[in-house]
Amino acid sequence: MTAPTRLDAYVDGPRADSEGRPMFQLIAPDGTLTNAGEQLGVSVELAQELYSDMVLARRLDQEALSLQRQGELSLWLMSWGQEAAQVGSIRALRPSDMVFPSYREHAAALCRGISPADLMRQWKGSSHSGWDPKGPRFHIYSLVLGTQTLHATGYASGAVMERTDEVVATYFGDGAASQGDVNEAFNWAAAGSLPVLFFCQNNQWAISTPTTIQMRTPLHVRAAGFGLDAYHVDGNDVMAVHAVTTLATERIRDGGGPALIEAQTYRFGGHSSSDDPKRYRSDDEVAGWELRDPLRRMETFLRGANAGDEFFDALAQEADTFAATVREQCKGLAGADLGDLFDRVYVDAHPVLDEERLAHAHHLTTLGSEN
Amino acid sequence: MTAPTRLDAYVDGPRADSEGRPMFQLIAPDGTLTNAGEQLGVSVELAQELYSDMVLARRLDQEALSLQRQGELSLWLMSWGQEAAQVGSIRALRPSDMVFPSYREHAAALCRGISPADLMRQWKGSSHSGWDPKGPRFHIYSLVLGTQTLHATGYASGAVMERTDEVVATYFGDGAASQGDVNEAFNWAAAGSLPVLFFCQNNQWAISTPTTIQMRTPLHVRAAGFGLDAYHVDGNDVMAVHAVTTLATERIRDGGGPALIEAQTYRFGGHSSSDDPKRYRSDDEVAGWELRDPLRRMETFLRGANAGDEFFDALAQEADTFAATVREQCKGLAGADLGDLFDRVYVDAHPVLDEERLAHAHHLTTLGSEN
Amino acid sequence: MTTMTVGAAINAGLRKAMEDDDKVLVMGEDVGVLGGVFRVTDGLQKDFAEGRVVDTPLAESGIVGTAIGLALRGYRPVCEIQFDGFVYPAFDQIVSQLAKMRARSGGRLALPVVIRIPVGGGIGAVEHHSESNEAYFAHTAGLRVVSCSNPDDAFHMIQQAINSDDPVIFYEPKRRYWEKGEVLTSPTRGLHDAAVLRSGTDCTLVAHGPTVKTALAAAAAAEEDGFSVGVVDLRSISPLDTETLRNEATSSGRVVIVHEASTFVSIGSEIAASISESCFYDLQAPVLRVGAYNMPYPPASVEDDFLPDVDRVLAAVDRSLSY
Amino acid sequence: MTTMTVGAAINAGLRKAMEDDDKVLVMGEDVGVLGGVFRVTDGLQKDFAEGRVVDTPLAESGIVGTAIGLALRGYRPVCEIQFDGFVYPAFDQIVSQLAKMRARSGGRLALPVVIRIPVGGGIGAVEHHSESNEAYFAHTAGLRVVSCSNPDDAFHMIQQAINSDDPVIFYEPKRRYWEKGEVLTSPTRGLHDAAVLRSGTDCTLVAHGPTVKTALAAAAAAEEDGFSVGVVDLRSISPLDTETLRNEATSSGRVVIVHEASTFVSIGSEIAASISESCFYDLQAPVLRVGAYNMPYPPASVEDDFLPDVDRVLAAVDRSLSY
Ligand SMILES: Cc1ncc(C[n+]2csc(CCOP(=O)(O)OP(=O)(O)O)c2C)c(N)n1
Ligand SMILES: Cc1ncc(C[n+]2csc(CCOP(=O)(O)OP(=O)(O)O)c2C)c(N)n1
Ligand SMILES: [Mg+2]
Ligand SMILES: [Mg+2]
Repeated sequence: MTAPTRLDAYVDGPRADSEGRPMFQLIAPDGTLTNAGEQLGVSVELAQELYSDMVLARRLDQEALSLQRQGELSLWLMSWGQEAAQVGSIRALRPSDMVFPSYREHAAALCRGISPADLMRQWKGSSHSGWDPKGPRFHIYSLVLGTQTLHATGYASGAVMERTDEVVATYFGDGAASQGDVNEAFNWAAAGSLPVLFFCQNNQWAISTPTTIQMRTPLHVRAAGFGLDAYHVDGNDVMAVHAVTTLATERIRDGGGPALIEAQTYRFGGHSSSDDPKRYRSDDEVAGWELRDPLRRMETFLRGANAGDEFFDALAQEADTFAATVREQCKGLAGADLGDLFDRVYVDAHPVLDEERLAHAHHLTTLGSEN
Repeated sequence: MTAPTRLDAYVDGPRADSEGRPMFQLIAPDGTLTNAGEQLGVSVELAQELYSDMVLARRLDQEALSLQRQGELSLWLMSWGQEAAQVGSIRALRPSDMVFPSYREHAAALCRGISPADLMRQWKGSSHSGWDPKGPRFHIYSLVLGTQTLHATGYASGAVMERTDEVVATYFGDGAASQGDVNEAFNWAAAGSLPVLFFCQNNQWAISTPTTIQMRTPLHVRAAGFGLDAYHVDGNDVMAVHAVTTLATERIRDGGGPALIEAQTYRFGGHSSSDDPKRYRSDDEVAGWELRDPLRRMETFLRGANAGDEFFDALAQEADTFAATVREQCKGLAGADLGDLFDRVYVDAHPVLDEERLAHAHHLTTLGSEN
Repeated sequence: MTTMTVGAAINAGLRKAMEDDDKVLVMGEDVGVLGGVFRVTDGLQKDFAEGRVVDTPLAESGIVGTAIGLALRGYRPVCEIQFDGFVYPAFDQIVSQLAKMRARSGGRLALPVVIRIPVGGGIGAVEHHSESNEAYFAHTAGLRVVSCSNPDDAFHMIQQAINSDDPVIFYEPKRRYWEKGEVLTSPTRGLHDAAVLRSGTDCTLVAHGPTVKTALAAAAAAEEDGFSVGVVDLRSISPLDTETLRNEATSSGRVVIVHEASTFVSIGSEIAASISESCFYDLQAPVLRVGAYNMPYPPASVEDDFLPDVDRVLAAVDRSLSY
Repeated sequence: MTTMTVGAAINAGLRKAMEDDDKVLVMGEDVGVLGGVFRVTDGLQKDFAEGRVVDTPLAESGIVGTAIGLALRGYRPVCEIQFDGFVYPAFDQIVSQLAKMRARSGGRLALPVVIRIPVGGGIGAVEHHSESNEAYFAHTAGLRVVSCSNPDDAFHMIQQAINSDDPVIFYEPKRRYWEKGEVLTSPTRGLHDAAVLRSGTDCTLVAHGPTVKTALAAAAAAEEDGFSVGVVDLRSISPLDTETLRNEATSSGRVVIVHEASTFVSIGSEIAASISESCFYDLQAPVLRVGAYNMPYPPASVEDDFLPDVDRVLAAVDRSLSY
């Protein structure tokens, strides 16, 4: 990669007017290098790694969606279309940097080593969350919009007390940005100069609500107003996202205070497997964004950069194996056992739950004996 | 007054950097015209009116505070020091513009014709609010910080539906600006391009918490980020506040969308009559701000502008009469009657309260007969 | 009289209220083009002016806070909260502002705001989408809280709620949205009247919203075993129709309350406390409660075990009869 | 053993907890230099590192939300909410995040966060400064809710709450902050044990926090009239010490609950429901509740009439005895 000082020239710029900054791009939708890409250079090796991550993530979505259609999952929220935003950012963080995701960050989660089974169990109704955050340093999903941004902010204030050079990253959507909590977090992190990276995947929609209803100015403009170091990036250009995240986190580690990255991307599918996006958006709009597909552009770029068939073939095979794993892991997911849950509400003993645990067990016995 | 186009040149300007705009001033702390004041001119007649409003407001504070010390009021929150911010802004609104105050806007309330009695009854414990908002178009005080900004925003969306050219103004403090509600209101009003004027009296303190703990950038910078038309004014210069508010409201009426005015001012007294500000701020700081007292500067200006002794003598007399009225009205305030309150919780009949009304009445009778 | 689902009945009721009074507005997340995630507001934005059916920013405190501002201006906003678990960001605006404004203003101001909340479990949803939080609002003085269980009530109660000059929290039984029933042209009852769906001489079940159907099924099963079990549909949670409750409790002498919420400090606690007091000499058994175990709503794979079902209700009836 | 006020005892307890464990942090509005509006955290910022006693921005959701983040990192934050009526902006973070995190994470995560709330009326305050909102949190599974009434409990319970690995809502009886009492070196009871302050054979009063003193006064007055009235200080609201309650109810046969909150769907409802069930054959009279009328807390000039006082408690005891 190029020296950050060089990147600055492209990434920084005016952001106060209501239009905001142009979004930073290294690779154009047609897979060619942009002017910035030409100047700064793009590592093909990195590009291959990130592309592989994206291919696997998309494969997870495809499999999970069809598992949902087969009744193996109750619901699935696709990261389809947002792979570059997630992969580019998470791969630019250190593995030791803690992450507070929202609920659509499967691509990022996979990069942190979270298994498909762990990602799917929540959507099968087996549990409310899939993994222990301590290992992957990836918190459980937060479904109440925006709440996780405050958790990240608090977590980051601990990092300051302990004088580490951690960055704490949090993901959220364009819709969530309207919540009081998210704005409290911007302000809190800015006022305290805390090492938080706010990463907004602006996928243009919050279920059926377009960003025009959510906000008047681009989010990175709002963020700058709070005093966050704010960036605007093509969220479908994985190399650009990686570069910008690298720059932003370096500055945070240098004590520059919190930053926000607004990544322009698109949710190719419905809000979830239950949503029918045709009710609220046009085929034309979707078609326009398909031209900006993050995977297609990288494939073209890599083929242009002479990543040979070997690479693509190996990857295709890896993806097929992965797909089989996904299916297998999904089918292997067991349901929960209500009896176990009484112990997982409190750490210390609790008489009400102790009594109810017994009552429940007794009820099961009675039922059993009646049948 | 001068043409707004002239004022623009002084009031508008960069506001994106973390320092924000310099604050607009017409009259310097020493009572002389600033450069802008010289260029734009200042109406002495208006100055006299606004000065009179301020003198009466300060007198209310003095009387109320001593009434509190005498035990006639339980509590008093002083607008002392913030008279210019309040008077300058409210007088620039039309009487038909609805206002949603916080809890310290006594100077503004007086300008809307609210009586001292109505202002004091809440702080005597006689009622939770003092007046019917419909007459003065001044909502009851909101003590839960920032909540009123959303009420104003909703009220303003009604104005849009009805195609009126109203402005809806809302007052709040620097501390309240950290609340989720206030930021939701900024965003909601901006996204909907609603005719809201957000007026922040940045009096440097939220009880013992200085603005440095609340925020990283000046509030008008943050507001601009949301897409609000944002202004920065010397809140102790009543003429400047009036001019800026006039400009901001004209733009709102012209369909420019919501605006925010950040008025730099100072709370001369404690947070309330129960607070001891010496615990958290230095005498030096207070002394520095005393040099910027909004009343003193206007008196000097007016004396310089040849407002004769007659004007000051008449005003002094008016203030004395007013002070007597304040004392009298305060002493005349009756306590509430619990029995009456059962009818004021719901509009329609409510069996639980009906039963409790009877139980309460019965209890009183029993008590009476026992004694 | 026509037949429709609970969801369609609320839609029809909203439509009727909007036609009758042009101050009635509908607002919330995705209520416009999409017609809400449950399609309860389907078609309303198309048929009324856009300003009357508003897709809001994603901010519940904002929804309720701005609705208050609109109500202060004379409108009658009907806010949709997308799922029960997402009402909490609006809690301050509901509890400190909406509920208290009339008292705070000394009776001068009224806030005719309705907050619609799809409530409860049973649809296989993920966390935060299956909660039963009636108790919070019932405990809050200044609010009215109602809960419909069938299409006829859905249609009429939403209109009565909108006509109320007081704020109303309007609960819609999520898992019953698709159930059909007859809707009469005129309402049979006031908004705050409980309905005795069947009288029972041995025991009375008290339910509301989604558990009414469960209670009816349990009563039918008990009948097969030779017991006469009555069912009261509360319809109104705050205020409670204590007279009807007292009458039924007195005549059967045994009461079992069935709701989806956890039982600790709940509507069930209130009904038990109130009946135990008012029918002290008439009760043959203590008032029993069947509700959620006191834990957060569990993952969907166990919700059938978790929700009060016919078996748990019958077990409680047995227990009551054993006194 | 030393004598101190309730406020000073909490201060001493916080200090002790901070000395014992450097993961304990204090945070909230004005808790630093000012020492809190009630001076409960007075001197702590001076004596500990500034990072451990944090003046936060003015945002309650932020206070609880960031405390959760700190707890996930191993800290034990103690948050102060300035007044009872200002906890609602944090409601979502408390109810959806703080209370549920352990269950949501399948028992993997723990959030040892304490939320201190000065509660109740009686100090002549303006609106939103005199509320009793225990019921909301008691109804919320995943939280523990406690309420201290005297200096000894204040000192020990705050430490026990901080030591708890579960989130605790810690209520402080505002109008009793200045009352003095003895503080023992070691705690006499667990955090969730009720205290039988006096035994009674005719009737038992159940109170917590600020109304304990009222109950004791009423019991003393009743004694002068020849009645033996007991007093139980709940101390813990969630979970309730049902065993102690059952024992006292059984032995006196009559129970009157006294709290400042409105009675509808309240702690009083829960206790009445629970005792009515568990002591069905032992009660001589229905369990009665003395609490707030179901209206928002009124203006201070009438609070003496509004708060449950000795007269209203005695009237209820009379009523109970008349059965
Ligand atoms: C507080 C809250 N309100 C409402 C919802 C329901 N809801 C779930 S996702 C969603 C849209 C979110 O949009 P955005 O933040 O842009 O994220 P995206 O789904 O596009 O990734 C809504 C309204 C919720 N989960 N939480
Ligand atoms: C939601 C909420 N939290 C806390 C408080 C307690 N409180 C009352 S005034 C105040 C400080 C407000 O500061 P600011 O907004 O700057 O207004 P000022 O008092 O300086 O006019 C605080 C913390 C409150 N009223 N509401
Ligand atoms: Mg989105
Ligand atoms: Mg202030």
